[in-house]
Amino acid sequence: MAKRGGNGQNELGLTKDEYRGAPSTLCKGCGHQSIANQVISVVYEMDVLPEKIMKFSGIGCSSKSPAYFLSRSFTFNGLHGRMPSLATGAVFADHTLKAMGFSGDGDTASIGMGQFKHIMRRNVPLLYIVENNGVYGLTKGQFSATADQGLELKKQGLNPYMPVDIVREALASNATFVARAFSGDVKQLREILKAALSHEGIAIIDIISPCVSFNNQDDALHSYSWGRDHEVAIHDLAYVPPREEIEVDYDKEVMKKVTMHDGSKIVLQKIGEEHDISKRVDAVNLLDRADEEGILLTGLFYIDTEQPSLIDIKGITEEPLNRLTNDRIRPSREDLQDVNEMLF
Amino acid sequence: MAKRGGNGQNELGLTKDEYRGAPSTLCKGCGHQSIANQVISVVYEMDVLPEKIMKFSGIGCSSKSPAYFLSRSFTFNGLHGRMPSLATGAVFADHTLKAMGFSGDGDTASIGMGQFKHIMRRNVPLLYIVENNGVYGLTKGQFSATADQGLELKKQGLNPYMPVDIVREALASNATFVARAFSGDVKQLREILKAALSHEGIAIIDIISPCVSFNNQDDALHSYSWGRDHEVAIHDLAYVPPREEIEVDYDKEVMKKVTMHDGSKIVLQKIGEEHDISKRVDAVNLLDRADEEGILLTGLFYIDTEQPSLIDIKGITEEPLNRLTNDRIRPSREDLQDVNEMLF
Amino acid sequence: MTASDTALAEQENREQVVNDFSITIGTVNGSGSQTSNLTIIRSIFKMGIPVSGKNIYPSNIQGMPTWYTIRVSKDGYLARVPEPDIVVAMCPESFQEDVDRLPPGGLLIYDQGIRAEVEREDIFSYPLPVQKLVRASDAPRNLQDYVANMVYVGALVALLELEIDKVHQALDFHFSGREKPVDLNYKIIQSTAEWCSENLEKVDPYHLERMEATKNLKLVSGNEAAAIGAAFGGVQFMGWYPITPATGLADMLKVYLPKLRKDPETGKNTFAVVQAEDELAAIGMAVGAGWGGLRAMTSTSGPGLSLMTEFAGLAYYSETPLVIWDVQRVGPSTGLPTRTSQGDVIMAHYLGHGDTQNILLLPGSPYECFKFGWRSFDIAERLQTPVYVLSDLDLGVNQWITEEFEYPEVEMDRGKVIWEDDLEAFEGDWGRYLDVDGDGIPYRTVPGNKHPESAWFARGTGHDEYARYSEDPEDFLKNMERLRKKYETARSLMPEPVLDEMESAEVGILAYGSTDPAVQEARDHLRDRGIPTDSLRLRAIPFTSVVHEFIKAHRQIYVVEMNRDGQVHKLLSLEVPEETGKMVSVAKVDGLPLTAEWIVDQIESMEEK
Amino acid sequence: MTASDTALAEQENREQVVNDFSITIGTVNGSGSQTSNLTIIRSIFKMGIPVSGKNIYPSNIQGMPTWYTIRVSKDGYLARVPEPDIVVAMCPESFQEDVDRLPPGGLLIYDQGIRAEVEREDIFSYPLPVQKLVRASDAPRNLQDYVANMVYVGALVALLELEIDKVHQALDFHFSGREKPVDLNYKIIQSTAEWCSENLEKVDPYHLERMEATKNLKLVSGNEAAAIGAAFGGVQFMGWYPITPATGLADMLKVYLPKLRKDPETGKNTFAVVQAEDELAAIGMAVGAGWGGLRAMTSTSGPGLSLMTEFAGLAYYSETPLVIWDVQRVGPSTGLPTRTSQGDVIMAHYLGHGDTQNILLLPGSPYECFKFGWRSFDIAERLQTPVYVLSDLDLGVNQWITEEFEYPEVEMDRGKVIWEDDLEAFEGDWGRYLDVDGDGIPYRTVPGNKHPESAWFARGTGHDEYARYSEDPEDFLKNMERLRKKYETARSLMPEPVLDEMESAEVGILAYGSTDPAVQEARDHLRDRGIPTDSLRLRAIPFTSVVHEFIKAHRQIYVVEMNRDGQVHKLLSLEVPEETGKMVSVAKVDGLPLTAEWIVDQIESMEEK
Ligand SMILES: Cc1ncc(C[n+]2csc(CCOP(=O)(O)OP(=O)(O)O)c2C)c(N)n1
Ligand SMILES: Cc1ncc(C[n+]2csc(CCOP(=O)(O)OP(=O)(O)O)c2C)c(N)n1
Ligand code: SF4
Ligand code: SF4
Ligand SMILES: [Mg+2]
Ligand SMILES: [Mg+2]
Repeated sequence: MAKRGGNGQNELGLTKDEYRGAPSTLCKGCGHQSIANQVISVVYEMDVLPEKIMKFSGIGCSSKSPAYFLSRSFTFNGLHGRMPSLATGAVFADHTLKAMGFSGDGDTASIGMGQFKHIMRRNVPLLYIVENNGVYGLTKGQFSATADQGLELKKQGLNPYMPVDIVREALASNATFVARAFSGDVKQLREILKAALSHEGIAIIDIISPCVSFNNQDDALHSYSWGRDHEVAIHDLAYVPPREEIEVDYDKEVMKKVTMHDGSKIVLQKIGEEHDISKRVDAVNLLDRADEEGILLTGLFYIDTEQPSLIDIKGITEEPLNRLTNDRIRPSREDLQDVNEMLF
Repeated sequence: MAKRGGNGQNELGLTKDEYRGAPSTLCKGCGHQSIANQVISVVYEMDVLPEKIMKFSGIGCSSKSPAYFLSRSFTFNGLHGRMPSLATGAVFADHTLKAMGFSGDGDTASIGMGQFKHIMRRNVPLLYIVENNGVYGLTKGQFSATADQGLELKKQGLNPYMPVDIVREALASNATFVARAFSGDVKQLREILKAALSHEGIAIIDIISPCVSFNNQDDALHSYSWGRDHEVAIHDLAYVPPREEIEVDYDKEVMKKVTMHDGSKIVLQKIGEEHDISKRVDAVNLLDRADEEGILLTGLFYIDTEQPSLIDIKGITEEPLNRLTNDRIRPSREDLQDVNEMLF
Repeated sequence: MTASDTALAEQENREQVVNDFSITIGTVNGSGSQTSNLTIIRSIFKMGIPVSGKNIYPSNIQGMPTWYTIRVSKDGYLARVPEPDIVVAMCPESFQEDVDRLPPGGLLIYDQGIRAEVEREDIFSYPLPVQKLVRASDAPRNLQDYVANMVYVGALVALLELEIDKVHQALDFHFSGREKPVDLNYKIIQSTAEWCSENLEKVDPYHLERMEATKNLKLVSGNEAAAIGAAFGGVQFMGWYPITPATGLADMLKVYLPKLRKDPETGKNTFAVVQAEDELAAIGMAVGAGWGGLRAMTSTSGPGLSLMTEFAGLAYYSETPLVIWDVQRVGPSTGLPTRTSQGDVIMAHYLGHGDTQNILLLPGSPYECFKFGWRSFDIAERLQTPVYVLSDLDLGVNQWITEEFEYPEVEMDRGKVIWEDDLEAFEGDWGRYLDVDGDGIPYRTVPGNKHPESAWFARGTGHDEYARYSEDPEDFLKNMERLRKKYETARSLMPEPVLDEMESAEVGILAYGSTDPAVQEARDHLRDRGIPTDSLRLRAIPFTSVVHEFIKAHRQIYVVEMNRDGQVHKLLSLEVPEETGKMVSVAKVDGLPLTAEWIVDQIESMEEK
Repeated sequence: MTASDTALAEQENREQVVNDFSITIGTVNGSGSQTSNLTIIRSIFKMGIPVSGKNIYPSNIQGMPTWYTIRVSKDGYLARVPEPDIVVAMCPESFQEDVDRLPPGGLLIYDQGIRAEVEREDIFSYPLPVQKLVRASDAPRNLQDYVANMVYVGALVALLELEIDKVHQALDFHFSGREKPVDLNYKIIQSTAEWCSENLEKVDPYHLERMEATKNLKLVSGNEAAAIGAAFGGVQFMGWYPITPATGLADMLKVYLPKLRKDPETGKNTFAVVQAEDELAAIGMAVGAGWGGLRAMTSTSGPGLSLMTEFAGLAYYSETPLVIWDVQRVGPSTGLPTRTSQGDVIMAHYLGHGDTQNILLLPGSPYECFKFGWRSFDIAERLQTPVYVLSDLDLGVNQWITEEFEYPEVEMDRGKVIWEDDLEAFEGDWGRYLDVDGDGIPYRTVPGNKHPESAWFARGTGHDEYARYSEDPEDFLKNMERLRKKYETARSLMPEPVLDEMESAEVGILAYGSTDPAVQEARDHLRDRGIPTDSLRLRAIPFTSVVHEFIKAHRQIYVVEMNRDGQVHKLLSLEVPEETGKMVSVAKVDGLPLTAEWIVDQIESMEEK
């Protein structure tokens, strides 16, 4: 992929720079920055025109970050916790665009819980990234709903509540693509992002993304060092673009393949035990075991490529709705006459 | 239990009539009415003084229903989807009271999803009943978020979305008491209600409660006839009040016992397979199988009597906060002097 | 045997009352009486007689008293009147109350299954053996309760001379021509009418008589009209959440859009209607769609509007077009959810924290619901701002007489949306929030535009003219001043008020929305009592110069509205502070539509002072 | 070598400037500069000199330019001034901008690591070898960036004669007496001061000199004061959600409540603070607690207030007491989240759909934040209604000089709450919404009351005097009229405005909240320019008769506020319509606190007309 145009240009003749955004104002070392960088790489490598992407976000450091990549993509940085509804309306404007949502754990699991659950239920075609650091970065480090029970932070004291697990929530809500990644593991993150971008429906990625300013204690879940020491991938995941053939050494014994709507493929190579990514309950089982073992399990937990997306459900025109000319959205004089006649 | 005072009086000398409310304005045959009746019976039988109960609700037919029972209990019929927050604040007023919340599937799973999830996370001591009929009764029958995918209703057409499963949500949110009942099966409902009332923490009961006006088709999940034909209890559940001994024929082989904080016991008698009610993942497994088999699985799915309730977490005085006299809530002159001195 | 002799004696010489009375029908809700009531009002309408119907119903599905009041007025006065001339008493619970409402000489038709005889002797009364008549019919068992309500339709056929072929026409419409239900209902109406003719002696003075006053007119609710308007306005996205009394608007969209708005070539939809999980999401979706370049809308009522507050502010500040219908009911809070009010005006106007000024449209008839249904999109897209259309329960839910809808007289105005080619013309100096034309309205691009300079970053935070994040005080001031300017520009786009003058009027009545029939009737009465008035029916906020002139031109201005605090009176006081001395608030909300009588009383007593 | 020779020459004969200048410190946020800035303002304060500090910071955690402006004023003028006399330039990004701000003759202290030399010759400038000084210190590696900010504190010690023992006192306070950080920071301040004395020649005219003007006074933020006030007001429940700039209030409650409000006997808490999942839940919890008989509160800022709208209406209509602090920031929408404004007045006053009228308290100093912190509960419980306290970012977050807090002069007023025994006295005729006393305020019971007639059914729907569900028009009217009466009763409970008169003043300035320092300073300047003014500082809405009288008594009233639309000006216009002609709105919001200069300019130009 990429670099095919020479001079670091991709197939569209665009350099990576053309996928960047405004200078970042995130703290140095923030996990969100690493996610931003991977998004840039992935979209560039996938040869997607930035104008063919829409971005959405809520409020928070994570939600600010879309300003720092893909400045040639239309973006709406909306309200705290309300990215899902904004995106749901906007995908109808031009359904040929790829929609990406960026949110934080506070934005999604605290104030945004309702919209988060409901966008999954509707299978809105959106790559939905939760940049999960267990705290509210932008308001200076209060516990979010994903903070571990018992986590102790200097200014906040001890968190007494059970955490929200984004992956469990996504499974309970029948999301059609559910993954977890770690912003410290960029190789896997990139592959998962690509796979998710090829999914036609809601793709939830819970990305553990450390907040270096407020929650990066070595012994705690959302830190870099904990992640590095405890990350275990369910499988080795590789994304194969639509036009490429899967490499020759594809071994059906240890490899599974999922074909996506756009013809791309996800190839999963077994690492430990087999995990059937078409069974939700297996994913829940994995999660329970991971919790018991105290590991950070990453990878694709579940996928369903059959459910129709909201765009399909609503049966809208092929042509983007926002390109329809006036005559195609205003019925005729005769139509009004008919209506008048139908009335009593 | 009950009838001990003679003349239909319970131990407190109250008749069942003293547990009733205003005349019901629910439709004849509404499942919610049956729940109302069981609440009356249960509280009466448990010898709870109505003044020792607080009730809360949102908006909907289900949420209206608290007007029709326990009129001697303080009640707040609040806003659509916001019963949980109202109750959370109110339980601090007098934590010696029992708090009961009544909500609908629209109230809880649509607009109220966020508050529903978060009250579970906080383990607020509240019996939380979802009167689940798959539709918005009070606004005339639109699909709610618990409506089955594919359900077809005359005025509404076909529901294309995956349903929210209240029990799954409760499990994902680490609720400490999770049960399902059917308002057509009053015997089991009563026992579950009693058990839940003895739980010190959040007790979620998803009660399938048919709406005879808008969603009672024989072949659909939320109807009486479907429920009657497809209900399968996980176990035979019996509630044993604090002072009573468990009957002699208690058989450890087929029976399990859970002792509650107030000394009461829940006795579970195996019906089919064994279900370990202390394991969340087992409950998820059961649910998956039930979905596959197309049955309505009822009973107590999960219980955890160890998690501290929000009242415990906040370490408030034994005496109800709303009874504290002025001198106990306004610090002294000396205290203010100290504060002044501490300031720069 | 039938009517009370005393009353009869007293009224013997009274003239016949033709096409000028009001009927209140008391029934049990959820019993199907709505079909009967609609059949009656439609039949009267088709007899060419001006008629209006108001449903006074509880917040409940089944089993509670509900009232339908029908006013028949040869003079075309269609406001609610405080008390009926005729009562049809079919509800056991409200029976006595309903009977007591009648003035002496009034007419009572009642189900003798509820009460064998009534005590009042100063009224005409006819008992109906409802149960017997139903049993005698061949209605299937399970439908008997339902068709029982047709009995009183039959009685009106016999007693008031409601024309039976019109009744048939009404049934045919109601059941969309399905023969079975039409026949079933028609038969029992017929048999009841026959029974009445045979068994009751007509002694009361009330009659219906054919007129020609409703020719080319239609009977429709504001919600239905709004939905049709939106369909012709090219609505592309509707996000909504059920709430009384706004639900009907979405329901009607779901009826009309599939009929009117499938792409003829592909048969695919040019619209999407999404039932959201709540109002925060409903408006959020609409904001997303509006930002995306779609004609987007949402509809709600008070509690939902409250929940939309934060998004309303985002839409105002990010300059996103969308249309928000607020079908008002009685607040504060849940209030009286099935009763009418005009209580959300101030709230909608200022909706959102910080300094906001929203555009309001105020339809006063189904015709205007239709018209603002499409026009609101033109205004919203032209101004790039949310437009609030404030209807109310009375207008939205009840059947009103209207002229036929006229096709929009102007081309759709999509506002300053620019595409790839247009962007070229800017030669690299396009900025999302640049006030190029001096009207405060910038140019906007929408997603899908493939020009590499088309994208911009929408946000609710401070921004400069190029939509870049900015905390600079000057940028902030400039942007807010531009928004203020845009609001001034808005005045020129607002529908003008409707004026009506009377000779030698010194006082003006300023009102808006659904109170119009009551206001116009009140004006006639006031004139008769020596107080001629001019009237201005407001149709939008911001106010236009016509409003200023009207106020200036009169000695006294009565601002009539259906709320407690005189909300438009307040906004007018702020708009025309130099004239506050002459503006008097005539405001009331109790859940019922205002009556002409009440308005007359208020104004007369103040004029006497 | 040090100061520019030109500037020096020009200023040679200039008088010394003592205790009367303003300093702007430009740093990188998240770098720890806040500690240095607080140390400086606190040291000056302890020198007995009136001082104020305003933090102008970005909505960001780390790495962006941020400014702290300190005003030193022997005359006690503590409002913001538009431009500084002294600049401390430590931020690379804003360096040039910061240098450019200085007027000729100004003083620049800068990090020579950013720029070796500055070009301007009309100013005094001293470069600091920050890196060298830090390296020379024994600060551990990982803290070097942090303590680098102490260098400029040291420079001020040497150059402005900031007293070093006061600096030590300030550090000691900041680090709660922890020796290690105090020493670390103190040492580098000391060594820098020494370096400056040895290497820089003082040529500029700016000096600090000890005074006696801050004796018995304190330096505190409004949020901290509010938290202390709430603690002494007996707050029992606080539900909140993080939002700038309100977060500090909750943070401070979490500091003070465990200290002040544990039950002495059991050591258990007499309060609970719950961080909610959002603002809908935060206020919902507070409404539940307030209904339950607790002193309940929540705190938020604009976006959160928007989300509270629906619950606000429920609280108003169900008559539930609670206190809502709105620490205002700049809207609409997310706006400028770290900048100050008074833009939520209209919104808060009308918050909720339908006819609502809310009570607002308007603190103008930390002292009043403390006072309204407790008093708001008395008012809320007495009136059984939500009370909104409108603070703002400037008042809430910055350090202000205040008198010591005085113990509440009155007993706590829990309002008309009745318990078991009281109920007996009603002899069975207690009704939750009965207006027994004619003041519109009914009696209420709370859960836990064991009297069998104590329970009632709270709801947001229509109800009669006995809290029974009612759709009856008369019940609705009566209830709403009582609520209006209650609002009238409220006037007598409101804190009176603060008046200040000048001889022969014909014009009045009406203002509120944090603009007070600017207004008072402006009045002195205006007097000097021949325009003596009286002033009224509003502290509550509804208005009291004093406000009416003040307006009546003056030829012209200038209503000064920090928003675009003149929100209090509008409310006053509605309150005193007959006087609108004389009321002029002087309103502006750009994110920065108003300056006296701007107010003077506005009023002077209008007086000249
Ligand atoms: C309605 C509303 N409430 C509160 C806030 C304040 N706020 C801004 S960001 C944020 C939390 C963000 O946390 P998260 O989503 O985890 O993002 P992070 O900064 O950690 O990436 C909050 C509470 C707001 N902007 N809007
Ligand atoms: C904010 C708000 N939106 C909408 C409504 C209208 N509304 C009343 S009840 C209801 C749905 C209730 O459904 P559910 O909770 O399932 O209760 P049911 O009537 O089915 O028992 C809705 C949408 C409302 N009262 N408030
Ligand atoms: S505060 Fe935390 S989340 Fe925010 S930018 Fe800094 S490191 Fe990232
Ligand atoms: S509409 Fe449905 S939910 Fe409501 S009362 Fe009737 S049967 Fe029950
Ligand atoms: Mg976070
Ligand atoms: Mg329901």
